[in-house]
Amino acid sequence: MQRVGVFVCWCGSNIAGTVDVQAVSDALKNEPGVVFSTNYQYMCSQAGQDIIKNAIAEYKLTGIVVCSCSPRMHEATFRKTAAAAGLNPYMVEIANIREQCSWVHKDILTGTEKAIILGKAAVAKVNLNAPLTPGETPVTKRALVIGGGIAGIQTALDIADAGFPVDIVEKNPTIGGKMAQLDKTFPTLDCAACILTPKMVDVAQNENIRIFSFSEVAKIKGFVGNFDVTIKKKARYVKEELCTGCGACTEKCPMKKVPNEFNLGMDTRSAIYIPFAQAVPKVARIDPDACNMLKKGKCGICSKVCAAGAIDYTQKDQYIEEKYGAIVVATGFNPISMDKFDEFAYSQSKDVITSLEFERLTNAAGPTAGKLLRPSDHKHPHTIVFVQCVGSRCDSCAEKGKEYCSKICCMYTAKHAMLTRDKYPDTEVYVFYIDVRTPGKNFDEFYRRAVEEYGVKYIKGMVGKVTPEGDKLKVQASDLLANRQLQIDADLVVLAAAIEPDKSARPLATMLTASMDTNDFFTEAHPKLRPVESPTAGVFLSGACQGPKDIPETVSQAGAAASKVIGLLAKDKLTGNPCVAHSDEMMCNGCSTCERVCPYGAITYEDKEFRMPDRTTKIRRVASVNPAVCQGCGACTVACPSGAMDLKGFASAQIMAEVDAICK
Amino acid sequence: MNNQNLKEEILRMSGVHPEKCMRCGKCSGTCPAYSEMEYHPHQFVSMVDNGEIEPLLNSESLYKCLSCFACIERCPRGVEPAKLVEAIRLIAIRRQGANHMTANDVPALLDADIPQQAIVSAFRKYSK
Amino acid sequence: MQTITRDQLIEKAVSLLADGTVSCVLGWQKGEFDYDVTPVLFKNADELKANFVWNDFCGANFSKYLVTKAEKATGKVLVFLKPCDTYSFNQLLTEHRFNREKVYAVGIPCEGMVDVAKVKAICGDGIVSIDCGEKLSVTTLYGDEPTVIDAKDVLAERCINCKSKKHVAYDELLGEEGEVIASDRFDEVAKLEAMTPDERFAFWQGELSRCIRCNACRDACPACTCEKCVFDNPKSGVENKSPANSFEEKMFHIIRAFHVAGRCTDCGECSRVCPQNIPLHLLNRKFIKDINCFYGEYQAGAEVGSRAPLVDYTTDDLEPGEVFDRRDNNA
Amino acid sequence: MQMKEYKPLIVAFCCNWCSYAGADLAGNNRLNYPADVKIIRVPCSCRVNPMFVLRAFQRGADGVIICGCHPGDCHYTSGNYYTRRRMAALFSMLDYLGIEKERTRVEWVSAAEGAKFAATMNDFAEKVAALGENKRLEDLRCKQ
Amino acid sequence: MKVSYFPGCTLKNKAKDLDAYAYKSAAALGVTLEEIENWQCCGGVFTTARDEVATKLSSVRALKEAADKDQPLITVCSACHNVIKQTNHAMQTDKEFANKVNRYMACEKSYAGEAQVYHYLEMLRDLVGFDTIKAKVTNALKGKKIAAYYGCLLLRPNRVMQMDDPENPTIMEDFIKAIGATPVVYAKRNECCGAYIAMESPALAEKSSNAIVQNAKAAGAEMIITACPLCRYNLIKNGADIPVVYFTELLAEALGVKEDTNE
Repeated sequence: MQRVGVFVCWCGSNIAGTVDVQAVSDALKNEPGVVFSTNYQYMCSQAGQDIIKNAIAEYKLTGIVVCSCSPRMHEATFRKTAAAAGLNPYMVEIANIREQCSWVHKDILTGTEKAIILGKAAVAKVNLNAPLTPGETPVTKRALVIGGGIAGIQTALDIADAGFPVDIVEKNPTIGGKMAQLDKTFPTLDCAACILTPKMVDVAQNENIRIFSFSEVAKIKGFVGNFDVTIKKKARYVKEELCTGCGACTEKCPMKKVPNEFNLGMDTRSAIYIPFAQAVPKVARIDPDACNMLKKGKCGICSKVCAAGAIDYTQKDQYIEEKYGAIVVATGFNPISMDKFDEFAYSQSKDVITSLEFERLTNAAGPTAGKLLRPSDHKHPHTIVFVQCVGSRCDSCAEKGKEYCSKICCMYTAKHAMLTRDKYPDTEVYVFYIDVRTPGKNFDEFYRRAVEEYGVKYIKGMVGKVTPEGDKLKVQASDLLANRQLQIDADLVVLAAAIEPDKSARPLATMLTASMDTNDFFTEAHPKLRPVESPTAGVFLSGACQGPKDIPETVSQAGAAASKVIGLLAKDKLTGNPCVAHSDEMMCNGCSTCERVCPYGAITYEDKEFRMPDRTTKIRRVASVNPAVCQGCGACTVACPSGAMDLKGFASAQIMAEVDAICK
Repeated sequence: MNNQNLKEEILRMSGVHPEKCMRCGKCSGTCPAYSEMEYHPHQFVSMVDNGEIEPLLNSESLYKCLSCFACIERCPRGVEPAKLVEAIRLIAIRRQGANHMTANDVPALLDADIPQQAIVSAFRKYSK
Repeated sequence: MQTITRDQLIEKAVSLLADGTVSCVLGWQKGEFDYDVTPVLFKNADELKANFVWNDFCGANFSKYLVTKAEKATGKVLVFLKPCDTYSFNQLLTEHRFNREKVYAVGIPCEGMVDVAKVKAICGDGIVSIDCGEKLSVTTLYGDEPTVIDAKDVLAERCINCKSKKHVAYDELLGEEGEVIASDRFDEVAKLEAMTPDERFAFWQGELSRCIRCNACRDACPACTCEKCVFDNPKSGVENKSPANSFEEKMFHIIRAFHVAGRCTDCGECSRVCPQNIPLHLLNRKFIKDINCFYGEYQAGAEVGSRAPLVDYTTDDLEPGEVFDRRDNNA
Repeated sequence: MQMKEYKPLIVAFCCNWCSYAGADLAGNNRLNYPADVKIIRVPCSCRVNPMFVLRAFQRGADGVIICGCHPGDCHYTSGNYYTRRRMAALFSMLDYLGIEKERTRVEWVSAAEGAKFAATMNDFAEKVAALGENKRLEDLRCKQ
Repeated sequence: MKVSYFPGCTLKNKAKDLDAYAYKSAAALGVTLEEIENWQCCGGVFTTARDEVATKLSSVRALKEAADKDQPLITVCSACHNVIKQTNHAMQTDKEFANKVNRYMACEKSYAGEAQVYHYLEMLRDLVGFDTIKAKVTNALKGKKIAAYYGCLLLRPNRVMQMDDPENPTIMEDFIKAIGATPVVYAKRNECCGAYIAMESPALAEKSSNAIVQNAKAAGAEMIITACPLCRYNLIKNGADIPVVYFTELLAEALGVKEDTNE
């Protein structure tokens, strides 16, 4: 039996005004287990806390009920008080007689009556409380960053700068991501490569950073502070440690007609290739689908010309296992496929391109060496039509496209239009828009400059049909402000395709037990207050995997994610929330129902040997909860058919005792 | 019928939700009959939404829509402007003596090759 | 009346015992009366030949017995599964309740089982023997001539509304495979739903007040395999042994139905074994009907590993408050 | 014997993160609701076992309401989605047994919705009061 | 294979060819077209208004007959196909509408959209298979550059019609390949020819049709095929200077049954 002390707070007149505090402390004195009951003006004050501490000592209290304000206000205070007096802090229960009683009821009789009932419920609960101790787990002081775009790069650099080792896993042969493909960046128009490539070099040179390029995460086990990750290093048929990146092999390779993915297929590369000049690591890779040696066993030229002896046609996928304390997801985005939007004739004409293709067409390192020439005939286009919101902001019942705004298109389209007019003033540039969205520092000014200084023709309306005919693209569109339909003979049409999360994100989320929204963007732990954390402890979000973002936003989120990781890795041990689920193994059926509802993947199963009452042994599958991962929601407790699963601090028996006390 | 009732009638008949429209103008950008119309597809949507039905009821635009469904197919918001045109046209021609085309009009419009389908369709669209 | 014969089953069992595929056979044997057929574990061919029963009263669903029998057996257990039993079989596998490796399942066709209460309604009490041939031939203490009844006229409710003649799990199939059937099994539920709350309350008060808390429904239910049942567990807060009053009758049956909701395959064992003939399946079917209506068609046990609707969700599920609108609209 | 004015007894389960905070906010703003409503704090609405609901009715509650974060805002990401399904099924079953459907409710109340909390409780208490005492799910042994 | 067949009014009058070649080709492919008994005109256009019931009854009767025979319902004319398929969809999805129709028809068994509606092209693709056709072609139309003209009615609204990608369809191109010719892809193949506006505003029909023919020719087409008599009329009337023919005619030609006399 507990020895319970009851402490009724007046809160000045806040409680005492509508609750007869004396009556409450008197009434509760008679409750089972209560050995001491008193009231005081301000329980949370130093003097009030001293009353509690003294009573704990004097009456050898094992449990405390404070009838006061909301537990959200002072539960932590009174727990500390109890701890200071040598009582387990989880032996404290609060009866909320201010916010949920004195403040909402005017009549002193009803207020008092209800306060007594709430006090009784708290006493009933505390009678069933048990001391709880938060568990501790050690932290592996190494972080994993999945994705080597600007988001992953920035996160890795920031973590490494704080002195923690970081690994980057990048599925492509080089880090750099989408930003490496961009030409200029808005709104300052500095060249993307000029600001990105130094960072890529920093990554390569940082002692704390390892890059697993052309690699994927194959398996993730464990939990916050203690993740076990298997990384699949895909065969690139070139020994990374030997290759010097001299490029001799790529020049001599006879298979030169492979579409170059870095330039989105607008030119070709060789079967052995280095993605681009500033690639990190600058190591060649053989494309097994194109290489004659790998397909037919004939050729072997690259091996002959390689002075470093780096070519290895027999290389196999390698699996590497590593431990991490924190994982940052930075898997980024891709433009959506234009397949479903062929009213814009993307599949019918080479001269209908996406904005990312346009970036490559204007990039000095691109297929046209930075000259704006249209893909079909390499002629300079004189009339260019930009179409915004292609596949963005679509209603779900339209059955194609995305419901969200892709956020970056308004600005990069303004950039494209402005740069075109700047470089080629003889070009007519039309931008069809639904709304121009420019909330960002210097963004609207930038857009206005495109219109006012560079003469870009912004038209409020939408293109309805693009008809390639002869060497023209006949664009039919609406001009809503002029209330007319336009027919424009364009040379080039640029579609601002919606962006979507990378396809690798969904299987990754499953491995991480991290949640995603219906669009496959990772969900943050709280949309406002914890925007860079995933609800799964130890998993953090960086960049466009969480939602559409431009570069400055991505970089700031990357830094924020890094600081959260640093905060985690700086700890030697993690203290958990002791109010977690636990399973009574004798009652557990091993049915996996609890595992299915656990949002955190905290429940696992093991086969355990049990001694039966008849002295035989029996092997049974039983659930076990990892207290470091469990967050204490209690979903499992209700899902459990046998009632084996219970929640510490909010046990079924405790809640039912409260129900009984209230209903008595 | 007052405008509010008319609007409701139109929305009920058509099943269209004009409030979903985000004013992108793709319907009018894609409409093949645009040049013949006094009110264009996007205007049908916004005018119905605003309860301005009478001008539409009296407009020749009702008889220019080809029912080609391009606006329905291409609308990113699933608004289906052509269904509004159809509903308003039906309200117009269902009124007494308001047929847009009568049997007497037909012979003058025929040539030797015109398929039956054209006559039937036009009749469906233009008269009750 | 059953298309497959006792001899065929024995032959199969004997040969599987003989070639060592299985070490024992879970089968039916006669109980006190002909209509009282109980499950038993046969160890050898002689036992089988002597006591194995297969007739229109072999309703017992063996799936549940595997939870305890499969583990203890030295080799594999042979189990005969009627189509409806296979759903329970899968559901228990989904819940890891027995080791599939230790079971050899033989699917057998079923033409429906007889409800002895219906036989008694025709012949009266005092049944001495029932001969299950082409037709049922029933001899009672009181009549000279046996009464001949067509089994089709006295089928159990669950067999009249049979949901599937198809086996969803087996190692081997005897006889013809059937199809999933579009049955009218929810009609009774719908009828109750159409009543006023007062009528419904009166109906259930009438039915449930007959409950004697014998626990037969729980004990027969293939979904009720908990290591420790909440009703036997003093810690659960709902422990009780006898129907002290009308609340506890209701409480017991609501909690039991809720516990198996989403996992109940609608095998109908609860109603079959109820000595008070309480239509308990109407509670389970209510949950099944609701789940189908609210969250899409779901048949527990149709496939191993499927996620039961009550441990699943979509972000746009209907609100609890809309439940009644939905029903009122459907009515 | 003096007839006491009938006051319904209402048990409200509130999740710690949204609805309990919403109730606190109602208090901060001094928004009145009947004292018949007694709140039990649970970490998440998904902690509420149907057995708790039945227990409350058994012990004499006239109405039970469960409040949680709005769908999509659950502190534990998905807890309230399970609540929504479980309680939909349970309430439908209770109704099927002839228990008045107005006695049970699930309401989503965020931490910012103090006014909604008070309004919900007022409305619920009024509806339950109109039904009178819970006779259909009562355990006479639990009444004095 | 036996299928139900809805020819429609035009196919029995101005577009007899479309019908006759459909029969011949089907026979050559082992498909028996069983004409719906006492079929009535579909009305030419589907009225999207949900309160229009009477105008859709003829389609429902045809659908119901096919469903009762448990046969797929095949249409050839694009307009009939659109009307019947949309009506069927309405019967499946719009309960209120379906109720009205069923009450109006007062049949023993109510109809809820059970029939499967296939356009003749879909039949070729999904039931017969283009590979089968390829194998049966005796007179491949080698080297012919043919533009498929879909028009609006086969493809839209896609949610209902579900024939092909509404913006980048391939079914007719695949058909053209199957009969040995070369398809020409052009953007205006799914734009409207003007349809019945030919009666109200011939100038608009002329403009639309011209643009389509121009676009096809610019892409190198030597011939245009269509499934719709009205499309064909509009294209020819408005001065198409390349042949515009029904796809069934080409099919019959490729299968070597065009000149069969069966009258």
